[in-house]
Amino acid sequence: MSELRGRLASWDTVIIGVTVAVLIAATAGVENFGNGTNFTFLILDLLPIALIALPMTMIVITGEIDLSVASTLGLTSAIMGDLWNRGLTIEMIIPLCVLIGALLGAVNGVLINRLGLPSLAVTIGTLALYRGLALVVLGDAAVADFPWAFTGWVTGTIGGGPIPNVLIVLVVLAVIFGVVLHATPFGRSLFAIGANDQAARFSGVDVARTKFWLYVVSGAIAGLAGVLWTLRYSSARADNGAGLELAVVAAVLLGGVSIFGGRGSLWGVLSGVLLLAVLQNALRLQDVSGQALNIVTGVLLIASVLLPNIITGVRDSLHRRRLRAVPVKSS
Amino acid sequence: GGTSKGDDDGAAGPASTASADPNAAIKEGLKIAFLPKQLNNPYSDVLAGGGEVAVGELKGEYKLVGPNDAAASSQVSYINTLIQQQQDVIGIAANDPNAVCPSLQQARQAGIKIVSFDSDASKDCRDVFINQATTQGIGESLAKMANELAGGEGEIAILSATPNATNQNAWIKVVEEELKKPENSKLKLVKTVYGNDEDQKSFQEAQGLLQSYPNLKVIVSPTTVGIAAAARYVSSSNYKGKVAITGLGLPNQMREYVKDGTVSKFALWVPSDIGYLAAYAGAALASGQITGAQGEKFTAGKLGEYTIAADGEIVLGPPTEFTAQNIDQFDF
Amino acid sequence: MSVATAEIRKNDKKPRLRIGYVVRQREMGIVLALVVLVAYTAINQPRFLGSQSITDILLNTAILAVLASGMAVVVITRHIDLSVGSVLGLSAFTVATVMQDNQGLPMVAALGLGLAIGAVAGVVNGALVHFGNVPALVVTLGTMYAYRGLTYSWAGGQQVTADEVPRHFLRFANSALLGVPWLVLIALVVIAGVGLMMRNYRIGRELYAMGSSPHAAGLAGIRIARNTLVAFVISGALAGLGGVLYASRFGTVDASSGNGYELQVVAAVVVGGVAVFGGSGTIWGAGLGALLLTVIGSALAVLDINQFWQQAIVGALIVLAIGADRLVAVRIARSLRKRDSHV
Amino acid sequence: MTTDRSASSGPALLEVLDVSKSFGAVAAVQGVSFPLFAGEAHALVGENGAGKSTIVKMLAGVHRPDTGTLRVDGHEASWNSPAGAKAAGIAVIYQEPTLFPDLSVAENIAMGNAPLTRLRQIDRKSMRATAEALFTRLGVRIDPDRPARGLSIADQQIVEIAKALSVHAKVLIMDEPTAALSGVEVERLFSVVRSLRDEGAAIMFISHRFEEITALCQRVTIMRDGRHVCTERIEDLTVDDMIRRMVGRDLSTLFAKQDVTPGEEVLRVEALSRAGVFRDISFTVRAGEIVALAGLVGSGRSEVMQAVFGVDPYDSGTVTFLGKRLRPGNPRAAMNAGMALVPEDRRQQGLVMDLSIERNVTLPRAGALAKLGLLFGGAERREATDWTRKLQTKFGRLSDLVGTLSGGNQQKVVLAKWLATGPKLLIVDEPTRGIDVGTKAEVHRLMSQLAADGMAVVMVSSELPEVLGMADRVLVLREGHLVAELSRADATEETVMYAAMGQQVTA
Ligand SMILES: Nc1ncnc2c1ncn2[C@@H]1O[C@H](COP(=O)(O)OP(=O)(O)OP(=O)(O)O)[C@@H](O)[C@H]1O
Ligand SMILES: Nc1ncnc2c1ncn2[C@@H]1O[C@H](COP(=O)(O)OP(=O)(O)OP(=O)(O)O)[C@@H](O)[C@H]1O
Ligand SMILES: [Mg+2]
Ligand SMILES: [Mg+2]
Repeated sequence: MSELRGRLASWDTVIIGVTVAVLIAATAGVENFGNGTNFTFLILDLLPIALIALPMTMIVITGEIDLSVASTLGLTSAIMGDLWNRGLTIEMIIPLCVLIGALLGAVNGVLINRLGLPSLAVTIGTLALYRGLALVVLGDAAVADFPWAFTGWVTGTIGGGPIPNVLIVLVVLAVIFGVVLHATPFGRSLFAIGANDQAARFSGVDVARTKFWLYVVSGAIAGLAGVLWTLRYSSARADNGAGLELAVVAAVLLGGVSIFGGRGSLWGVLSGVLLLAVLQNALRLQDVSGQALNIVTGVLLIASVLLPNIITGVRDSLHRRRLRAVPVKSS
Repeated sequence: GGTSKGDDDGAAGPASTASADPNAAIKEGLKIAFLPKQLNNPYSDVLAGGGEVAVGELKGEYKLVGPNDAAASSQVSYINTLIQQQQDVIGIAANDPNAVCPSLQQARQAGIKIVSFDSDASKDCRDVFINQATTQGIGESLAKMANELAGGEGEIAILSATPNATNQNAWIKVVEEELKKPENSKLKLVKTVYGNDEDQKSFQEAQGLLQSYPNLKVIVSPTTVGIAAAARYVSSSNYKGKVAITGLGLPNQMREYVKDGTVSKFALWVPSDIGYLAAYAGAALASGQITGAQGEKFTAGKLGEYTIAADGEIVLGPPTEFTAQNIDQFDF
Repeated sequence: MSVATAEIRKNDKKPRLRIGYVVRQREMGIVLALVVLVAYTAINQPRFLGSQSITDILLNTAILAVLASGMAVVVITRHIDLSVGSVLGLSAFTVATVMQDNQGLPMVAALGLGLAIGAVAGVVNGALVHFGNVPALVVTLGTMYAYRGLTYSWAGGQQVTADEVPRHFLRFANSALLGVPWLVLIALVVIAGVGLMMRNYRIGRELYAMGSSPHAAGLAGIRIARNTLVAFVISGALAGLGGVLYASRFGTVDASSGNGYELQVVAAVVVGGVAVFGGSGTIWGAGLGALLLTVIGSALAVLDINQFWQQAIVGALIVLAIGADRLVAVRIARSLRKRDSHV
Repeated sequence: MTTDRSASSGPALLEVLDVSKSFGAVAAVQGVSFPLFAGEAHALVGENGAGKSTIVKMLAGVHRPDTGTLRVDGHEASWNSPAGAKAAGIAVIYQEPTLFPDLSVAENIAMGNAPLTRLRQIDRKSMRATAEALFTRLGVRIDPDRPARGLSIADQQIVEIAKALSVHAKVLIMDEPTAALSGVEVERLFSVVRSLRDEGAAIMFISHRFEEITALCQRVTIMRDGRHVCTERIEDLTVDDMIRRMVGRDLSTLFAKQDVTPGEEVLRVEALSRAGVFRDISFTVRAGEIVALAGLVGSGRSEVMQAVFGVDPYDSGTVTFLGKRLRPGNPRAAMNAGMALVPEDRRQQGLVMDLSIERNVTLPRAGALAKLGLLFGGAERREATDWTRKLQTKFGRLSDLVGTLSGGNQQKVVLAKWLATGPKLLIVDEPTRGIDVGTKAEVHRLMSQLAADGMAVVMVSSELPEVLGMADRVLVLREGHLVAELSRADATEETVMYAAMGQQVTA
């Protein structure tokens, strides 16, 4: 019973509930929201954010951050275009791009975990660096002539129905990340690192190595997202995905992951991603400008941390008052 | 094995098979939506304004949507929304000819007519393209103005919009061709820079040009944002009077610089007419009057009759040149 | 314990190495980098040192430097303010609109309005951080969206263009006092003022203390609530001021003005030697960081280096700056541990 | 209350009246009262965890007493923040240094009451002069312009002292200010404190060194397990009296150490050194043996054992465990080989407070519990239930956050966590710090039992009775050097203490 109450009080449960409620409301109240094609668009729109949010969840749970993801996406997209222009086969380019993403992540990992630099500062630096390199690679050109077999697959759906092919990729990866985070020794160690990295070290967790690999994975997924982005828009450009990093961080925080680490769940984050995408989609269908959504996002983000704080604050002060109320022994 | 560049995998795009009925009546209540490159751009505003007037005349439903940034991918979500809303016509100025293509294809499969204007999408994903002037015409006009302002010889530079802007790139190509002609042989194009159609970036790019090329005589900016920013910089710097600015600009934005002598000549078509023509072309498509094939004709309200040229192109007409003498006659 | 058995401490004999100077060398490093860069560029392109060129660079630095000064204050306090770009946009658009509607309004009113808008935004940030107990990164990421959304939903697709605002408002950015443009003067005054406050006034030192050790700051009886608010108000107000300068300088303003500016400001601060974990760095360092970033941009343009390299170089520089900072800190710590140990 | 108010002292300057303070389930201070008189130095003594620092923090306004009052000059004091206490004329030196690492030493000293120039700017010159004058008074040379970062613990402590002296307080409270200082500095400090005392300030002094207490103080309050034992004039008590009242129980009955014949050698440490921390440490441990590591606070015991386990690096020397050399700096390897370390700082090193009891118990074992790399709900739960039951841990449910448990039960969770790994060598650092008497006995019984079953145990402890009661052998560390190895028979309070302090036994 008290366990149930504990779960109910935690923010990620709340956000899942809110998401479901908004989904129901939008399906019922917004014309064209519930139809299959719109579902396809919804998934295609949230795909890159959802993908990158998977490793980002882990990184934030360990108390770090990676702001370079969108630039990694842009750089892999640019490299993809360049390699394609050079005549490599797409079957080679795709794994190569994921690998390059991993490499870019490894650079972050070394800077942060070997040299012990703060991740916020490092990844702001590599955010600029990778985006710059993307411009160096592809300049102002755009590469667009990717084969239809691939671009069509990315934008296509399973059997022409409402379920986009890429949802398979997302579901498979989400399940893998979910299991790793919530049901493996590695996942356990991530929470321990985030909540108290010293204690984790004393328990035999190799903190630096663990975090290093998280950045590698984050880079690889950003690379994959870069490939999918490029294929979806049939356009490899240096500015692909610019600004996406903050949307991802916002979704992760909205999903109930503590920015100080140690707390959060992948399901919460995925519903955070979904919530933002649904709101955006539904509001656009209602001809509400995308700008109003900026306000909604911002307010939701702050509320997601503020509300639990207020609740615990009120509870504590009530508790203290009760203690005071006990008559004090006089000497 | 594997798929590499140049392999033709038979790109699938639905080909239009419908035939036109030139006598079909224009339907009333058509839902016509405009999707410019980005919303907060005065040029886009004026342009869509013309569309609104036309949609009013056609007794249709007008809608204006669009992103706040001119990134390649940000128009896609809006196209998808318009498909959901079952619009009849989408008028679009594409930020990237290819990025919007798959979505436009989907729109066409859903029976929506696509009219691209101002900046074309790939040929096979729209029905017609409203070209403000022929690419050749604009390019020649830009080169001519540059030549006049430079006095026949010297260094010139180009300040463009985004590096991927279809129309700007096409014009620049024509300018480059023009410069090879004997009458322009003493002109030297030293650099092309991109202000991304952002005021601040264009401003700073203009600065950079003047610093790097002290002997620069003319900056040609084939974009309204760029020319205004460059003119503003020059008018406030000590380059004023030494460097001429020309290109494509909005009279209202440029009036001040024409009057203070920074700019003596620039050109533009009447942007509201593009929107106006786009709306009529869309309505004609949606009503079955035309299909976008070469040679088809339709009437666009006050603008009169137009004929579709090759590749579904519809040319608005020649650009107007603005000078201190005539600028006060225009208000847009 | 008998006094006789105790050893004489080693540090009684050796003269102290003056660590303070090492810290100051961080800024000297930037100055050096600046000098090298300017010298190299000037040799290749003498016009780089022309008066118009210098004026342009200073003008371009001014707004960034004003925002960086405010950001430095917040970062020194171990917080961050990601909302500055949005505050700049809000202020720029509001001020431009007001000036458009009231052509006669003097410049001072515009400046005051911008400062006030920014200060209010800063109060909201600071209050959420302190009283809401929400990390600054979350708060200001949230208000970054919210303030931007506010501007958008109010401005819509409107744009205020240069020809719609009063002449004196536009002229302000370019006119000069004794040859120094007003914009640059304002930036210098801001850097000097905020720098003085942080260096020589109690509140400034308390902000350093809070950033250096929040726990110890609580024990020392520092007024955390007031100081946190002050830090965010300074950052907000300066972003607001930046908005006015932006509107005046560029004339054309829309709802997206200053979009993405926050990362550039953070970069300037970090390059300027302000540690992201608070407690160290100076305002004039942040100003130098802003100048260095701008000069790099201009120099790369003038040197005719492919403009696409510019951003990559800036990124590499940021990483380098953080790395160098860390290296110095580690080396100092190690040498001190060895020197002071009794074993 | 056994307060002895001698006529000479007059009314109390500061009075602690029946104050209590609990942290969750831990009653740190319960109904303690004592007075501080002007012109007197008052010692507060008690074992680790007796509640001394908690009293200090209440006086300083960091904690608010749950019940009870503080009185200054006969009026009820009403501060609830450090700033309030400061304004009331109370200066505090905390047990852990509270410096601002990035600010200069002079600024650290002046923070909060820096001298100002006419323009209300900070007067750096006079600030530096003040710092220099204080350092001269304390007989040390620290550059007032250098940042506090990188100061040695001793220098940090001196800066703390200077900070407290700079405010000319009515009441000066010092929580173990001498723990890191050498003799010269202690002498200087005492002469300064004596002159303050003679000028009419009230001094409260906390130390574990009795010779310091007898040298400086006129009055002493003894605490045990959060309770007030007595307040007496210092000359009315011998050191032995103080210790007996502090410990308050009969050593022989409390610890049920069984006799064991040591088996094979399990651990061999040879010539282990780490610059600035410890040097040339060699010892061995055999199966079934409990080896105690004794020494003063800061003598390097914890660092040695952390280096052995691999969480800290070392510069030279070897660690051989079960006949194999252990790689340095790799706790995982040590763990897998069968070593376990229960660290001294439960809150920082031992437990992840924001995780559940279950997750904490199984954290080092998660890999072993996983099947096919996956952790199914049952395995961790069974393991945690098993071990918490064995250690009779009291808690609501396994999914409760470990931070909600009482200190003693937290300690049991740490023990459970490491015993679950089935170690051949158990290193316990301050195994009973901050836990109650009953639990203490239980822990000791458990350790004795484990040793009897053949486990080797290394116990770092600052509690002499514990050392004497439990250990088969006692190693004594002083300033990073191993200075004595005493058999159970040779180890007495005197021999251990004198070895730890670096003086010969003169009988
Ligand atoms: N912030 C806190 N939260 C929870 N428990 C605490 C806290 N501070 C102290 N305690 C507990 O209160 C008890 C008394 O601690 P205190 O620090 O007062 O002891 P002490 O007498 O100063 O010991 P030592 O000689 O080791 O310094 C201990 O059991 C400790 O674990
Ligand atoms: N991070 C550090 N940097 C520098 N010196 C340190 C550091 N940590 C500990 N020391 C020093 O190392 C020495 C040994 O400290 P350690 O904590 O091992 O002592 P201990 O004997 O275990 O005492 P305790 O009773 O506190 O456990 C002390 O002089 C301490 O000041
Ligand atoms: Mg204590
Ligand atoms: Mg220890």
